[in-house]
Amino acid sequence: MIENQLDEVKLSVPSKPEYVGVVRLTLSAIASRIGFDVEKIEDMKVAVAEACTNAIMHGCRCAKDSKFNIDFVSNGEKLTISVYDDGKGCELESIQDPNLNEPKEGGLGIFIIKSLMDQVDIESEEGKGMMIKMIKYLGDDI
Amino acid sequence: MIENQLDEVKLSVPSKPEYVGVVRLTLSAIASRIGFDVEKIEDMKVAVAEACTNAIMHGCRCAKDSKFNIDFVSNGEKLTISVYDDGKGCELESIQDPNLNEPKEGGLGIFIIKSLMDQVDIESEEGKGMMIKMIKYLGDDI
Amino acid sequence: MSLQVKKSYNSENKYWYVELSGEVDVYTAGQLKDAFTNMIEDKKENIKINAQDLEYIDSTGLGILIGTLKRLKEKDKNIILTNIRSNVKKLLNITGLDKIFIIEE
Amino acid sequence: MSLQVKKSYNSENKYWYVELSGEVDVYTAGQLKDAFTNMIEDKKENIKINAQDLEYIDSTGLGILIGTLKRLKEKDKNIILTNIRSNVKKLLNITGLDKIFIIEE
Ligand SMILES: Nc1ncnc2c1ncn2[C@@H]1O[C@H](COP(=O)(O)OP(=O)(O)O)[C@@H](O)[C@H]1O
Ligand SMILES: Nc1ncnc2c1ncn2[C@@H]1O[C@H](COP(=O)(O)OP(=O)(O)O)[C@@H](O)[C@H]1O
Repeated sequence: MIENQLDEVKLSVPSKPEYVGVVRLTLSAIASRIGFDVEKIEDMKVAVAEACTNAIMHGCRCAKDSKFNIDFVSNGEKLTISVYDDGKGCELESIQDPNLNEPKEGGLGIFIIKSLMDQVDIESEEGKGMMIKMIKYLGDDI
Repeated sequence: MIENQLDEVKLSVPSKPEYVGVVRLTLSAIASRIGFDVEKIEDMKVAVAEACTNAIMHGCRCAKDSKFNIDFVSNGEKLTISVYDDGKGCELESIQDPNLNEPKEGGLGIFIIKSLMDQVDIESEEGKGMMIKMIKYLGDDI
Repeated sequence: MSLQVKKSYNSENKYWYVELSGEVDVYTAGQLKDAFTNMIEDKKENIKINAQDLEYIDSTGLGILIGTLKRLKEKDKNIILTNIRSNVKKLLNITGLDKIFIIEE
Repeated sequence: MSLQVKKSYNSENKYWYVELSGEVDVYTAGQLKDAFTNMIEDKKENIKINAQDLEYIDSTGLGILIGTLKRLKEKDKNIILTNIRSNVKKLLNITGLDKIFIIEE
């Protein structure tokens, strides 16, 4: 049996809005090298940007040099992206799905991530930051 | 006096040729956010790619999961890019400028980096990897 | 990685016409919000958005559209989106916003 | 982030015509090297490269051009480059290779 080799790219950027675009472009480059099609790359771009936006808006302690991290791990069949910060975290139970009949300005981010990715895990503890791990498969949607 | 804030992006990628393009795209995104013009971005793309190519071709210990690093630090006036590996390193004295009258297939990389960047520092010790630190200024060429 | 907002008021048919091009994300969202706020404070009329060159939008941008629509609804006005790209369309579907805004093909 | 190599042999005037488009770096270099090796093994004649769509090249690609030229020189043949973009031109100037290859505007 051939062992699938894992390729890992690690990225760390300042907790500032202008770096979300940088993360999106890095992701595009990695995903297209791996062989994802345009539609899946678009899905991942939005999902990752949502996670980055959260890290910047909710995750940061607003220290002057606050940063957050994005890890990309690929093997032959999937790309796993983890976005994590060491900010204030939150209680996961408090995050609710949006009511699509009564749209609000906020609260769409995590719902969008879950809709666009094949698998999503969220870990957080108050005071200990947040980590969103999301997976997209190369093959047909599952 | 206003303190110039430092923004730092850290990237770590597998020691494989397919990731040089990923690094180039990340660099482009960062440099264009900072406000560099197209010509300077092109210069930096080549210089960084040369350093990455060296890290992959000379720097790696060829362990299966070998990696190398690229740090981007910007303030209001310049972008500093450091490419470093923990490979076998080399004796810096052995690196010579190419003889432009007698072109050879190799030996152009570091010469090109020095030509395209405003400031270049190289550190290496045999067995301890190599680090190329290069600076490009936002303003007029110095 | 930037956003252009081009707006004009059609006084004959009383609506705002807005061409968006580029990307709406957390970095460019402020620019979009300011544009809509200015428009609404000037004249609270329907806003027709040509999204042909809108390459990317995420929840930050959608939130601004929702907030703008809420203010328009006070006077029974709407947001009309035209020429939407498939990736943007997908997001509107997922979030149910395709039923809140008026989508013209 | 990829490279296309389109080659054809002009048997009337006895030269290879090559259109390069995309990027030559350490990832795509092998593809370029193979193309040149095949051409030379077939017919050792002048190689004319249309570089209009060559967006990027670095020392890995230049090294392949130099190696190819060395083999062509054994039969007094040349590499001719046309329609070079300014960023590629800059590299050829810096490295002095603009004096080794034939550059046609
Ligand atoms: N990185 C994070 N750190 C702390 N809290 C977070 C983080 N990401 C999300 N949250 C919490 O989860 C909630 C829901 O997030 P989301 O669905 O993206 O919507 P929004 O960001 O618009 O509120 C946020 O309001 C916030 O309270
Ligand atoms: N990251 C590195 N690790 C070890 N040795 C290196 C590294 N980068 C460069 N070198 C040494 O410096 C030499 C000159 O590098 P360069 O000018 O890029 O030309 P080339 O890579 O074509 O030989 C290399 O041949 C190698 O011996």
